This record gives sequence, C-alpha cells and structure tokens, in this order.
Amino acid sequence: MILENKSKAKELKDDFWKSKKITVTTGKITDETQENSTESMGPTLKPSVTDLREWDMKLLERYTPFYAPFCDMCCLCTYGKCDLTGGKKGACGIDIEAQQARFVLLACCIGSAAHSGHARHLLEYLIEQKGEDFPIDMGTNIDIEAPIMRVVMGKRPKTLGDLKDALDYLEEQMVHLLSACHTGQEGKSIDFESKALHAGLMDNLGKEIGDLAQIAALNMPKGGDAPLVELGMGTIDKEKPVVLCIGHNVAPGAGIVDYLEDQELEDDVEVCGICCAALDITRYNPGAKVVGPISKQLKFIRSGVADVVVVDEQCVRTDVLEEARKNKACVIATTDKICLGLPDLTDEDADKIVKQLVNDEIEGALILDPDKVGEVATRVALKISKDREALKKLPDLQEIQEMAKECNQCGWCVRVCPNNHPMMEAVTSAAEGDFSKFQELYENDVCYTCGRCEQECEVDLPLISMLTKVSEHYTKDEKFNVRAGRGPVQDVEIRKVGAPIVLGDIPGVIAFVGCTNYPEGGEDVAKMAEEFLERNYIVVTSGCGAMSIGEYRDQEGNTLYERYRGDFDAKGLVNVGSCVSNAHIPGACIKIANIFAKKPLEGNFEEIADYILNRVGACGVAWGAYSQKAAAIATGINRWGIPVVVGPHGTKYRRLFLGRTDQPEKWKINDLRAGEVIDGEPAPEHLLYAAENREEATVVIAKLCIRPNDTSKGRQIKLNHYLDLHKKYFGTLPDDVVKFVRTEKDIPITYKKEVLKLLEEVGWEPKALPQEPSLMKFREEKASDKGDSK
Amino acid sequence: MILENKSKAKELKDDFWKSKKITVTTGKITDETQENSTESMGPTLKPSVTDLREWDMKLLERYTPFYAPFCDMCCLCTYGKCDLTGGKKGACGIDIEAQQARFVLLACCIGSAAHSGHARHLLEYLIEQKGEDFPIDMGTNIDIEAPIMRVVMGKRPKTLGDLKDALDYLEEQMVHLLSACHTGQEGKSIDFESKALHAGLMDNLGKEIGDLAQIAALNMPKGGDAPLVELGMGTIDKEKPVVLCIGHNVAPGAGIVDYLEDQELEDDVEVCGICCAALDITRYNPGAKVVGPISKQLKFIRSGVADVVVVDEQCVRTDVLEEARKNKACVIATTDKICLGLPDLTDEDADKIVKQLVNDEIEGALILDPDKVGEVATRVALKISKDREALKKLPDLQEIQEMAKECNQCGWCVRVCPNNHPMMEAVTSAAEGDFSKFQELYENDVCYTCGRCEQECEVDLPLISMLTKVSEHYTKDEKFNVRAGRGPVQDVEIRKVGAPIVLGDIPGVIAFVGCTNYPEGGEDVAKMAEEFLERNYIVVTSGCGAMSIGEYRDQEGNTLYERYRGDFDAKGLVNVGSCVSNAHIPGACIKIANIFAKKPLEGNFEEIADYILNRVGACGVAWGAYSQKAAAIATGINRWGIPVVVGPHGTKYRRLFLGRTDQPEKWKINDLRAGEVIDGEPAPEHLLYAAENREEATVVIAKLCIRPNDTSKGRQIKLNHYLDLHKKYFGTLPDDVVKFVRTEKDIPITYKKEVLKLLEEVGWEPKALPQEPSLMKFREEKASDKGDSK
Amino acid sequence: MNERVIPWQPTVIAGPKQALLVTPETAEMMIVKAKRPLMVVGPLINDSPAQVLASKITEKWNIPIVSTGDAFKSLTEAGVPSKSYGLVEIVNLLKDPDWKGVSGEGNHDLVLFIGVIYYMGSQGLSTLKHFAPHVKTLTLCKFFHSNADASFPNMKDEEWLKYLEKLAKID
Amino acid sequence: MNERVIPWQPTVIAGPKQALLVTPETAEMMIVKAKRPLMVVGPLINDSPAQVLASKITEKWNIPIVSTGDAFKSLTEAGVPSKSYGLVEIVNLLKDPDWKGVSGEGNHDLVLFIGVIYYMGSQGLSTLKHFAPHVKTLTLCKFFHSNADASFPNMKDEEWLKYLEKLAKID
Ligand code: SF4
Ligand code: SF4
Ligand code: SF4
Ligand code: SF4
Ligand code: SF4
Ligand code: SF4
Ligand code: SF4
Ligand code: SF4
Repeated sequence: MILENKSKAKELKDDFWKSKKITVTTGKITDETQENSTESMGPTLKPSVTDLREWDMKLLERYTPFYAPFCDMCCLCTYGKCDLTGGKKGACGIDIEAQQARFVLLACCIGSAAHSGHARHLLEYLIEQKGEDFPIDMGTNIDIEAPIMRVVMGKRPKTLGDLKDALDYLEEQMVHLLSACHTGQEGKSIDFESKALHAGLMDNLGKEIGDLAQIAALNMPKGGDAPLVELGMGTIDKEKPVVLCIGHNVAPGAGIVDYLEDQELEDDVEVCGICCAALDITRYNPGAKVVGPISKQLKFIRSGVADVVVVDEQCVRTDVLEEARKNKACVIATTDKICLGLPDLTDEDADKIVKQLVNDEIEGALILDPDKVGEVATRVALKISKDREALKKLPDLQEIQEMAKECNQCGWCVRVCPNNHPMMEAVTSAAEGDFSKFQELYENDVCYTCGRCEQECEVDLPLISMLTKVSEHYTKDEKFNVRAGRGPVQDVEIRKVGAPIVLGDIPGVIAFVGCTNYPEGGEDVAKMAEEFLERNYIVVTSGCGAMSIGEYRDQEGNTLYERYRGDFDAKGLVNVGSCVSNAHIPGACIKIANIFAKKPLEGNFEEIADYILNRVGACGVAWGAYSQKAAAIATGINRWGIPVVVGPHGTKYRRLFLGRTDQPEKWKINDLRAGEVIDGEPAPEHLLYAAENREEATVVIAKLCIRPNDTSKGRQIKLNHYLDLHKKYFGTLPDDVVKFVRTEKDIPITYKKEVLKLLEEVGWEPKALPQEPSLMKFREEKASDKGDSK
Repeated sequence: MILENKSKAKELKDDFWKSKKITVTTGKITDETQENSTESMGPTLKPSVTDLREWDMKLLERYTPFYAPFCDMCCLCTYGKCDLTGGKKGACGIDIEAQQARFVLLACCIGSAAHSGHARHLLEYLIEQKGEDFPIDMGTNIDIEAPIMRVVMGKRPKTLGDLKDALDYLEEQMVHLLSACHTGQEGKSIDFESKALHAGLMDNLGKEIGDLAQIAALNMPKGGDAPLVELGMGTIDKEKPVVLCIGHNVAPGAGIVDYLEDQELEDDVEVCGICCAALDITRYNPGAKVVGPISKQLKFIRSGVADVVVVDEQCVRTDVLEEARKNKACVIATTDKICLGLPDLTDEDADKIVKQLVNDEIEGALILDPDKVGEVATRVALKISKDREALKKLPDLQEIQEMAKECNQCGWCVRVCPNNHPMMEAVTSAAEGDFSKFQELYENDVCYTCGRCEQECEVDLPLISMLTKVSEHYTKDEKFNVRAGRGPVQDVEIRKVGAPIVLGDIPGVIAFVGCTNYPEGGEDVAKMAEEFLERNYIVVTSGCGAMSIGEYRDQEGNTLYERYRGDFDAKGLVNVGSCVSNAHIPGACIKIANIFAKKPLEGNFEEIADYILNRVGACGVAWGAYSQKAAAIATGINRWGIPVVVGPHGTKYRRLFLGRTDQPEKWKINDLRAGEVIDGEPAPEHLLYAAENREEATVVIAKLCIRPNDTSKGRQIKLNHYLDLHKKYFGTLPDDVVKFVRTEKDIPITYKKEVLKLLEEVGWEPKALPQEPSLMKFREEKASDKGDSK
Repeated sequence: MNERVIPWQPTVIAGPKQALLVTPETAEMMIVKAKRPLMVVGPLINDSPAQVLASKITEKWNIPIVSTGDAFKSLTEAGVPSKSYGLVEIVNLLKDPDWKGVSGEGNHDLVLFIGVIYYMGSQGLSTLKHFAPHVKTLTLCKFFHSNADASFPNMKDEEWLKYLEKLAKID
Repeated sequence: MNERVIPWQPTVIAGPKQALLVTPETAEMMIVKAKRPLMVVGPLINDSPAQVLASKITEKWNIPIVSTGDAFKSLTEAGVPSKSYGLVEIVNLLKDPDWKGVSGEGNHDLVLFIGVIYYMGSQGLSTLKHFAPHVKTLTLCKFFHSNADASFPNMKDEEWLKYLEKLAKID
C-alpha cells in the first residue's frame, strides 16, 4: 500500500472556527470555541482535496474501479479527438482508464454543483426572507441537526447565516476538483476517483445545507410524521386554471402558494408539480399536488392541462418552451440556471408582464423574484385557462388510429428507445384499433416519454402525444398518493434502531432514491420496496423514486404509503423528501455512529465512514439513476462506506466499484479490539454495482446489507432473507453463502441442512467473530505514526 | 431584441463592500466605504450570472455563435448517448446547438477553474509565507493595480488578504455556472453562451488575482523593464544535476531556487522549466532557465537530461511518471491537482523521502509543501545525476537508421497526427541515412511531440525518441532567449499610448498568447509578431506563445526580444508573463478607458466593455490554443469587447463568434453624443475567428484592429496596413475596404487611386464619423428606464 | 452504409474500432480455434427457443455457461447447468488475465454473449475491448454489437434463429 | 471495414451519420443535378495539379469558386477567378438559407470542397451537416470526409488525380 504516511491533524491555520473568521456581520460576535473546542476535533476538519485520500485509497484498493468506456475517444481539447483504444494514449498522455475516471469526476462535479448552486440560491433567498439570524431549530427530537456538516466542518449551524461558511468551503473545493479535469492535470485513475469521492462528499454537504435551510425557514416537517399528499395526473382538476412547477427549487412554488393564500384563491387554482419541486412544495403546503416524477414531464405538457409552466432548475426538459408553446401554455423561467433566451422581466411591473404573456407579445418570461413569479403565474393562469379549454380536451381515438396507419414499420423507434420499448408494436396495434399496447407503455412510466422515438420517426408521427391521448382515455383513475417528505431521521428514532441495525436484528436500511431511467418502469422499484418492507427492513426513499413507489397499488388497491408507516424503524417506509433530502440518508448512518456508538463527529470523517462500512447495514438503490447529480450522490454515499446498486443504465456512468470475492487478501480487516488482522468476508461485496434486472437487484441488495459486525443472530436474519430471495429468484441457494457463515450460529434455521452441506463441500472451518472490525490502523500504530511526524 | 428590460442598480444587499463584510480578521477594521463610496458605483457590482446578460445579448446578436459540432452525439447522462443529427433532440430535449454551447460552457468552466484553483492555492501559500497583511504594492507607476477587480468587485485590494473576497465571489459564480451544464438545466444556446462569457470573466478575474498575488509577494517585475533570460534545450548544462519544473504554479520552483540559494548550490544545479512555471520561475529568479513551451515536454523528458521532474499543475503530460521512469528520472508531484497515485509524503522527513526516491523504493512522491519539494528535488538530483549520465548520452545515428528500416509505410502515423505531419517520410528518409526530414519536424516544434504517431505505429517504433535523438545531433545550438515576464502595463505607459491607440495612430495592440497547438510550428507566431512589430503595432505576448517567439531568430541571428524593446508602446514586444499574466491584456484596455477616457471602473462593466469594443483597437491571437483554459481566456477577452483569432484547430472548440458583413442592420451603432443611430462599419468584424493559415490570419488580424472610433488619420494608418498585408498575401486589395472608408480622408495615400476606383464601383457615399460610437442606450433612454422600474 | 452493421442502438457507436461482422460459419471457426471458450447467457432470452439453441451450442463444444441477471433460474429449469454471476462481475473477472476462469483452469480466450440487455452488454463489451486484450468477444444476439470483436448482424427473429441453428447443428 | 471509408483522420468519426462514398461518376451526377453549385478551394492545393483540375471542373460546369485561406493568390496567379472568404465565413453564410450566394442569385444547393485543411474542413462540414439541410456537400480531396454528404474515398495521389481528371474531362 503506497499511501500510509499521512495522518496528521490539520494545522491550526486551517481551523477556521477559531479566531480568524469570527465576524461582526450581524452585530454579535459568535464564539464557537467553547462548544467545539479544538481538542475534541478529529484529524480532518474541512478536508482539502487530498486530506481524505488515504481513506479513499483503502476503499479503492478493495473496491477497484471498474470502467466501461462509453466512448473510445476523448474530445475535450483541440489536440483531439484522440483514439484511446488498444492501450493508446491521447496527445496529452492520458489513457482510457484515467479518461473514464476523469469523465466520472466531471459528472460528479456537475452533479455536485447542481445541488450546491441550488443550495446557495435557496439560502440567499431564505436569508433575504427571514434574516441571517433565523434559527435552525429541528425540534426537540433532533440535536444533531446537520450530521454531515458536523463531520466535515466540525460545526453545528445555529442560524441560516451559519450555513454560509460551509458553502464557501464547499465552493472552494469544487473549483479545485473541477480544475483537475483540465487537460494535463491528474493522470491516474485512482486519484481521479479520490477526487470524485470528494466531489461526492461536497454533494452530500451541499444537499444537507439546502434541505436544512428550507426545513428551518419554511417550517417543513422535521422528521415527524408527515401527511399523505395527492399524486398522479388524475388528481389535477382540469376545469380549474392549472399552474405546473417543474424542477427542484421550492422558492417559486412557495411564491405561488403564498400568493394564492394571500388572495384567497386556494380553491380556484390548481398548483401542481413534477420532480422534486413538487415534493418540496407539498412539504411547504400539503394542499399542492404532485403530478409525478420526471418521466411525467412530456406527457403532462403534451396533455395540455397546464396553463402556466413554471420552471426553476434541474431535470427540466430543455425544450419545455417549445413544447409548452405548442399548446399555448405560458412558460416562466425563474432561475439563472434556466433562462431559455427569455427576456428578463424581474424588475418589470407585474401587470405589464401578465399583459405581455396573455397577449402573446413575448414567448415567455424570465422572472428571478419568486414572489413576483407567484403573482404573475397565477394571474396568467386565471386569464388564459378559459381560452385553453379546447386544448385540454381529448381527441377522438379514431383520429389516432388513422395516424397510426401511416407507420411504415421501419422499427427505428424501437432501436433508438433507451430501453427498446415496443413502440412500433403499440402503433401497429393502434392502427388496428387495439390501444392496449400503448397503455402498457404508459402505465408506471414504462415509457418515460423521453421523446427519442418521436424524434426519429420517419413519418413524423407524434408518438408521445398519441401515447398520452390514448392513455387518457383508458387510464381513468390515475390517482395515487405519496407521503410528504418528512426530512431528517430523528435522534430519538436512531436511539431506538441504532442497536438493532448495528447488530443485524433489523436486516438492513434500504434507500430507493433518484431518477426514473428504469429499464421496465417504476413498478420494479415499488416491488422491490414492497419486498423489503414485508421482510422487516427499513425502507427509505426520496425524489422521483418516492413518487414511483406511490404510483403502485397492491391487489387491494392500496399504495405502499397507505400500508406502511413513515417512521424510521423496521417496516417503515420513510420518504425523506426531495433530492436534497438524500443528505439525511448518510446523515442517519452518521448519527448511528455517534448516538449509538459514541463516535465523535467533528473532523472525524474516516472513523465514521469506517464505522458505517463495517457495521451499518445500509444500501442505496438508484434504479433509474440518469443524471450527473445521481452520480455525485452515489459517489458521496460510497465515500461514507455505503454500497449502492444502480440499474443497467448505470453502466453508462462508465465506472463501478466492484469487489473481488475470489481474492481473500482484499477482505482482511483489522479487529481493533483484538489487535489482530483477521480474514473478513466480502461484506459489503461491492460498493457500486449495476444489476441487469429487478430479480438480480433484489438478491444483490439483500446481500449488500451484510456487515462484518453482525452478531450471529443478526447474520442469521440477514442470511435468511438473502437465501430466501435467492431461492425465489434463482431457484437455488447461492453458492457464496459459505463465505458469510463464520460459525454455525450464523446459519438461518430454515436452511441449516442445506447450508451445512454446502459448507462441507468447501471444507469450511468456523472462525471467531470480529470484535471491532475496521479498516483503520491499530491504535498503537496510529500513536507511533503521530510521534513520527513530529 | 427581447432583452431590453433590466438595467437597475444592484440592490444594496449585494454590495458587500459595505458594512456586512467588514472583518476583524487581522485585528483591524478596514473601512472601505470612504474610498469606494456607493455613489460612484456602477450598476453591476459583483455581477451574478444574469447581471451582464443584457450586454452579452448585444454581443451575441451581432456576433452570432457559429457552431461546428465535434461529435454528433451527447454522452453526458445515462439516457444517452443521444443522436443529435438531422435536428433531432436528445432524451432531455436538448438540440445540437444548445449541446455545443453547453460543451463550450463546460470547457470554459474547466479552464476558468484551472486558473482560479491555481490562484487560490498560490494565494494561500503566499499568505502563509508573508501574512494576510502583506501589501499589494505595484510601485509608483501603477495606481490601478487590479483593473479587472476594480470593475467586477468595485474594490482595490491593498493586501494579500483582500484578494480572498474576490476568490470567494468567483468560486460561488463558478458553481452556479457549472451547475447549468447539468442535464435538464439551460436550454438555449445563447444563454449557455452568456454563461460561458461569465465563466470567461471569472477566468480573467482569477488570473488577475493569481498574478497580482505572486508579483506582490514574490517581488516579480512590476511592469518595468525585465531582463532577457535563457531559453532552449541547448542552454541546459547536461553535466550538472538537472531539476525540471513543469506546470504553472511558481511555488515549488521558488522552493527549489530558495533552497539552492540557502545552500549556496546555485552554480551546482541546473533549474529549468517547461510551460508557464518556467516563465514564472524566471520572474522570481532570472537565473533559472526556460526549456520551452509545452511542445518541448516529451522531447525533453525523452532526452534524459532531467534528473528530477517536478510537476505542479496544468498542461503536464499525464503520463509524465511513466515517461520519466523510462529513463530513471524521479518525479515529484506537488499539488492536489496532479497526484499520479503517488504516496503523500508531505509530512515525511526529507532524509527519508530522498532515500526512498534514490533507492527506487517508491515510484515517486507527492509532496504538498513547496519548501520540502525544494530540498528533496535538489538533493535527489545531486545524488542520482552521476548514475544517470549514460542516459543523457546520444545514441548512434546508425542505430536509429536501423530502427527506421522497420517501418512498413502504413502511413497511419501521418493520419493520426493532429497536423498530419510527414512522420512517415521522416522515418523512410532516415532509413536511407537522410535525417533532414526529422530535423524539419523538430525545429520550431513543427512536431509538438504529442506522441500520437508513436502510439499508433504498427511496428512500435519509438518515433519521439528517434526524433529527439536525431535532432540533438543536428541541432547544435538550441540557445535562445525570452524577456522575463514583466507583469502589468503601467499607468504611465497607458497615459502615453492611450490617445494614439483610441484615435488609431498606433494601429493596434496585438496579443499573441497561449499554447502551441500550431498547425505548422512556432515560427508562424514569431513571423506574425515580427510583421506587426515592423509595422508599429504594440505586440503583447505571454505563456507558450512568448517562448515560441523567443525561439525564432532573424537572418542576423537575433531574436525578436533582442530586436524590440519591452515597453508597452509602438514597436514594443511586451511579454507580460505566464498564462495568469494574460489578465493584464484586458487590464491594459480597461486602464485606457479609465485613464484616458475617465470612465469610472467600479461596477461599470458594460460601459467599459462597450468603450473597448468601439474604441480600443486590440486583438488577441491564440494561434495554438488547445486547452480549456485557452477557451476560457478567449471567451473572457471577448466579453470585454476584444476580438480573438485562433488557428485552424480552434474550430474544434465547437464555437466561434462571427459577424455578418452582408447584414448592415447588425452594425448600427448609437452615437451617444449625437444622440443618433448611425450606420456603423463591421469593426471589429468578428469576435472569435478561426483562420486556416498564417497568411489569412495576418490579414484578418490587421482588419480586426479597426474601430468605429478611429479618427481619419488613424483609420488611414490602419487601412494602410490592412491593404498592404492583403496585397502581400492575397495579391490584390481587399474588396471590403469600401466598408471601412467613411470619408475620403480615411483612404491611405498610397492606395488612394485604387481605393477610389473601388468606391466608385459600389456607389459609395461619404458619411460622418461618429462622435461617441456605442452599443449602449442613449442617456435619456437610460434615465427614463430607471424611472420606469421604480 | 450497410444497415446490418450499424450498431442496433445506433448511438453505441464508440469510435474507430468496430466489430467484425460474422456468419455462423466464421463464428464456428472462432469457437473451434478457441482453447477455453465461455458462453454468457443473459435474461433477455429466458424461456425462449434462442436459449435452447444457445445451450445446444454450448453442448456441442462443451462450453461452460455463465448466466447473468436471473437467467440462472430459467436455464436450471431447462436442465442447463450454469454458474450465476452479475454481468458486471463476470466482465470484471474476465478482464483480469490472472483470473482462473469458471472452471478454475485459467481465464477464457473467447467469450460468446447472448441474451444480455443490449446497452448494458455494449458497456461490458467495451470494458473487454479496452481492458482485456487477452479475451476475444463474439456476440450471438440478433443485434449488431459494435463493441464486440465479432458480432452477428442486425436480424429479424427468423433469420437469427436460423443462424443459431446452423451454429448448434452437429454435422 | 473498408479502409477507404474510414475517415482519413480516423477520430473525426462523429456519430451514426456518415458520408456516402462517391466515384467521379456519382459526383458528376450530383453536380449535374445541382441548380446552384459552388466550389470551395482551400490552400492545401495551392500551385498543384489538383488546383488546376479543380479549376477545370468549375469551368466545365460554370461553377463559381470561393477560395479560402490564401488560396486566392495562387488561383489568381493561375488566372482563375475566385472570391476570397475565410473558411468559417463561407460556411457561416452557407448555413443561412436566406443568404444570397456568391453570385447574388440565392444560396447554393451543392458545395464542392477541395484543398481545405482536413480537420478544419471536417468541422466546417459538420456545421453544414447539422445546420444547413438545404445544402449538400461533396468533397473532392483525397481523403474520406465522413462529415460530408458525399466524399471521395481515401486515395493515393495518383488515383486521386485520375478521379479529378475524370470529373474534369469534357466528353
Ligand atoms: S484531453 Fe487529452 S485525450 Fe482528450 S482530446 Fe485532449 S489530448 Fe486528446
Ligand atoms: S418516448 Fe422514449 S422511452 Fe418512450 S418509447 Fe419513445 S424512446 Fe422509448
Ligand atoms: S419510427 Fe415511426 S414509422 Fe418507424 S416503426 Fe416507429 S412509428 Fe413506425
Ligand atoms: S466523448 Fe461523447 S461527445 Fe466526445 S466524441 Fe465521444 S461520444 Fe462524442
Ligand atoms: S444530456 Fe440530454 S442529450 Fe445528453 S445524453 Fe443525456 S439526455 Fe441525451
Ligand atoms: S508527435 Fe504528434 S505532432 Fe509530432 S508527428 Fe507525431 S503525431 Fe504529429
Ligand atoms: S506508423 Fe510506423 S510503420 Fe506506419 S508509416 Fe508510420 S513509422 Fe512507419
Ligand atoms: S500557454 Fe497554453 S500550453 Fe502553454 S502553459 Fe499556458 S495553457 Fe499550457
């Protein structure tokens, strides 16, 4: 191992909580030193790009990056393009491995920047509204309000203003990381990966800042129970004027809701949302409605139901203006991220903007003031919805049948579909009056209306419109629900579940997060969630995943939210909220290390991550991950020692982190209490894994919840689920169960005989359970190291 | 024009020079308000991403983005790849135009981040060395020490510590800009471009901060005359131990120079550099030697002359470790940007590191402390250079001839060469004992040793080694010089040349900057510089361009630096320094607007840029631009209204800004004094232009120095050069001269008859000269606008 | 351009290196020449005639099968023995020249792919193309796989099954 | 793959859309069919036999010439009239359907390219491929230009000059 040499405490000059940065900003001098004395600080406060490199190398040595180049060439500078096949290096000297890693870093930087940019603007807006001194109070059940910040910054933020320092730090790190993507900078893939992991950590931090700010300032749920809110295109009352919000920033949506309240128009206008903005608006006001995940975007716009489309940031179709104009809907852009070439009317009089929009004098408007957005969007919707009524009507099915007859069966719609869905079949069936195939594509967003088939169609069939309109006829009752995002996991909950999780009695915490680039539709996610809920796991969710889960009903017609409670406990289905709320997932794991195991947080990243990796049976699932944000989120989660499973499209991110079970030396761990190096098991086996289908994923997820620290009882429980599921989906017991049995006590009763037989076949020998499994150095080593460097 | 609505002054909350940010950091409360009172502030202090959008749209309307897609697909998210040909949109809705613009923004963000990351680390290091209070004193000849910061931040930095706020601001902007590259954010190409222009401005600002910090703290030349320093591989004494620095950050190089001085080893060790680090080390200590530009990298490493290779950041071959190990040179990495998988020995004892390196116990070392780098690099070089002597020797030419005979003439080396240089011919001639073709490739870096041919060669010929070794035999005297980087243009100089430049008596300021991705070698740049120097232009240069110019000798054997003085005046050849010193080029233009025209700077971006666009005949030339930094630099320069010419490879950046001379309505300008809209001429005709060869470029550059504000005398002078050069390279007068003649007085005497004839042919009519040509609104309009928005 | 050799999902086109188009005859030659071939069977052909044909091909030359996704179950039910791996796991192992192979006799020199999700297969083939020069890849799907070393062309079901039959036939 | 239709600089390969390979005969058909063809001559063939042949081709069909780089001088000296534009300038004009064309009679429907720096030409052709559906492009260099609509294959000088001669011949 080439990286054993650095473990010094950060020098004092970097310790910004000390005298240097005490500001008189708000008239008071905050003295943080009392509460966070330097003595209690761990070695990596405000870690620089290289400070956690040693930890990263430990992870990367075991979970070697696996690259699947998405392109053989590099086109990043004018020396190129360079052909990197056959081991050839580019003109700058880079090889294909480092190039893939560079692209991963770039994606993580972009993703992380999306969250942080969002957090920065949100924070600025909320400070403007509430003041710098507005307290961050998560209620009596939460003391550790910002676990990630505590670890990374060594700080507890008491006011909105306190969050700024963390953003400053984060932005500085981001520029360094992005810089490394420049031609002629980093040259080794593992160092790109270490930087990607840092970008992921920054992503996690940025999200925490963003969600904390909005929870505190907008009084969103603070981890308590949250109400069910309406979900689905069928919940929108088409008779009313409809304002649709798309994106991630709650501010414009909140502006609309506030305006409606002020004007007492709540009952006259429908406010609904797509993507995380929807979830966050309902956290602000549960009366708003969630149309659905990102996959609903084009469908809903094409349906013509929305009179005004308000876009803020992230995951908004870039052709939203063109699409909205097709059915005379008005578009209001509200952030610097998405300006769409529209005139900036932020300082214009609202009357005038409304007039210009209503009279089609302008294509749309850029309004950077959320309150003004609220007023303009509402007033425009009220004015134009009557005239747009015809556009919301359903066309004749006959008409669609006629169109479908023009298909020449070239098959290209199927070939260009990311999932090769049978669009041609749907069209040709429709030509014969059978619309069921269209409906099959429609349900559960099997077709997520990316529009590629339509773009390709040689005879220019408006396939998405056809899909949408057909399905409106058949899908009468698209009414579902989702539990409003409840925000963080409370300390009290952790106190209750910390031990069962660490010991293995609760078999695992599984988080279904992220986007909807599903190979076969959202039902797969819901079914996985159901499977694990039934099996006593804690299931966490957020973002589009949370919505997909809400779109699924069991045979009794109930959604999972109706069937399972929302608390963080066995059989709990916990919707933390939007994308930024994902921060609470590593947050909960961090809290376990602190509350249950008393690990100090401040500046103590490595010890916390090591604890999580070896003891907290958590697993992230981003089944439809598509975005750079998802890349950053997963990579950040990985750095905390939490494995993540992605769907088959995830291979297009170009990199996974895979373990090798055939190499026992990679699984050696230090038993810190025993002071011995021991043979560990491959637990967790992979850090970032792509599964080919739901069946495989389900089994893998169960396996990835196993941890070296499991007690025999816990291991029994975990193995029992793993064996069950393997039997269910593969028909047999898994060969590799033998790797996870340390003593006979680990064997689940139900499978005792079979497993014993397997053990015998491989000449298994029992071994002792580790007392304190870890990748960290033994305590004496560390001490002497420190002596060395002085 | 859809964007006429926003011109409000920034609200006070954004005015961070006021009370909010007054810090007690260093014990004293700095009161900036006296000096920079809010009254004198322009409308765009600390501009946000959208604040200068209106100006951008003015530029983009006239200089429409021209896209040359480098790839038909997008591969940025897991929905993809998406095929964007034939007007098809990707799964996120983006079209090919927006996708190209997004890629440009991404490149500009990466480039800008490279400069800012560099500036941040440098500043941290210098503050650690000299303290936050270390004064920024540019000497008596410079009052406007930081023109870009003045405009953007409304601030004059007095100490190193003062520079931090600007970096904080910049980093925040960068995160917002990068965020916009995320899938599903910005959707219109012009808005991506506006953001790219903002990224360019951040780049310019970051560079200014970096260079200012190092000039002040390391006492580099402050715009006065600077000595000539040695340049060229032939200047390195191979008998001595050789330490080679590659990159851009002066800190490790300074560490080495300091150590040598401390130990009185200056005469025993050769310190030399490649790329900008070389230039900056000589600004710190003119005794160091410059090997040459980036194109020398692989050649010099292959030559075996360097015992220790110290890499810092940017433009370093990513395979430097592998290449250096081939001839047993040691590599020391020194920044987080380039870690190369090496062990971090920053906290290790120097003795131990030296031992490990000398004994090959480690592959190389990462040392993040510049002083320790100084010691380790020197001591290692002293220890290993004797043993490496054999490696520095030249092989037999016979041997090379034998190798060359193995060539099977497949021709692929030529096809994969970025410039299709005749490598095969060189090899086949060498096989017959004629090495002259190799030498032709070698001289002036015609072959810039990117190594692609070697990577491709089917019979694995070590082509670069062959090239290097052959040429060492023949190129006896590779000794040149370059004037050490002199840093900023002094206010006193501006006072002298401001009027002649604005009026046109000095025909132009031409800046040859940047990298060496030249189509035909560095001589082309030197020849262009020579041509304009002879013609009385001010020629500015920096970075690798400055080195390429130094590698050229005229028939008398003199370099241009020997023939021309270094002051910023007609016939001056001004090497401002390294890449970060490029900030002084827009800086000089800004100063003209302020010192000569009394335009206030603070928060007054648009007026300053408008002034430069219409009055300051400056033109940037990045003939070999290859990097993302170059993209950011050029785009930043463009936002100030300064046109840039790139070489043919520049088309691979995917976007240019081209004007249309056939559309007179695009050239209308406001004569602010006359209060009239008048027909302007296409001056400057393009904002970002790619020329196919030197001949075309030379003519275009001359034309791009024309400005609406030229007096008739000035216009005569400028046209005279334009016509001369056109005649020289195209054989005739240019047709479009008629566009630039406003009155007969504009016609150069020498060409009077011919031009009059041309004028007659097109039915030319004289028109009045504008008094105050501008793209800004008339003053009354502005006033009433302000009234409106209240 | 020949419609049959445009990657089936056209944008998986990755660069200058493209698969060789093969017929059943050339495929057979490749298999015969191989010392330690391996067949990877994905879940896309679960319970289909193609799966039967694939297993016949493996029987003919005594090629071990790796099943991916949940193909294991369907194969087992059809009485065809296989070892189950995740697609990315098996690819990860294949790229290590020192891996012992599914039979413990050393890594494989030829890997046949069939029934793997197209785009995920394409990514796995890309890994092998770049990082496993010691492994040749041959795809037997009805899709042209440009990232393989050799691939069947794009075909309709009927022609494809004929291709597979030809390859499976014992003559 | 056919060596003749791999882009000459192999990495200019840009995506699924590739140029049609043409012979002098097909090229002739394209020219004959065009209403307002244009020839763009770059500096790479300054003072060469190819330049002479290019000018003969323009004479044969009365095609106006745009010269790029400094090709104007060499053409003028050879007595061949041309209009001088920067390569990016002429491409920029061509992509505007409303541009009046070099003769003021309307934009061109076919543009022949010869003698332009390969990679820069490739970029210009990419612009036209994406943004000028109203213009067909045909390259007459000895290099296969995948971004054109139609292109000669990669050839050695001798064969190339024969191609050009065939096209220039008045029969
Ligand atoms: S960054 Fe490197 S590999 Fe990529 S195009 Fe430039 S030189 Fe080639
Ligand atoms: S819209 Fe997209 S996901 Fe749906 S069928 Fe078409 S290509 Fe497939
Ligand atoms: S692309 Fe259009 S024409 Fe072709 S099969 Fe699909 S629907 Fe039919
Ligand atoms: S990396 Fe992406 S954009 Fe670049 S050439 Fe490859 S597919 Fe195209
Ligand atoms: S960013 Fe858009 S165009 Fe690019 S791959 Fe993703 S969906 Fe396709
Ligand atoms: S090293 Fe690069 S520039 Fe030089 S001949 Fe080879 S490919 Fe061309
Ligand atoms: S690539 Fe090698 S073998 Fe081919 S022509 Fe060039 S030097 Fe000769
Ligand atoms: S001028 Fe260009 S190539 Fe040279 S060091 Fe600077 S950025 Fe690198």
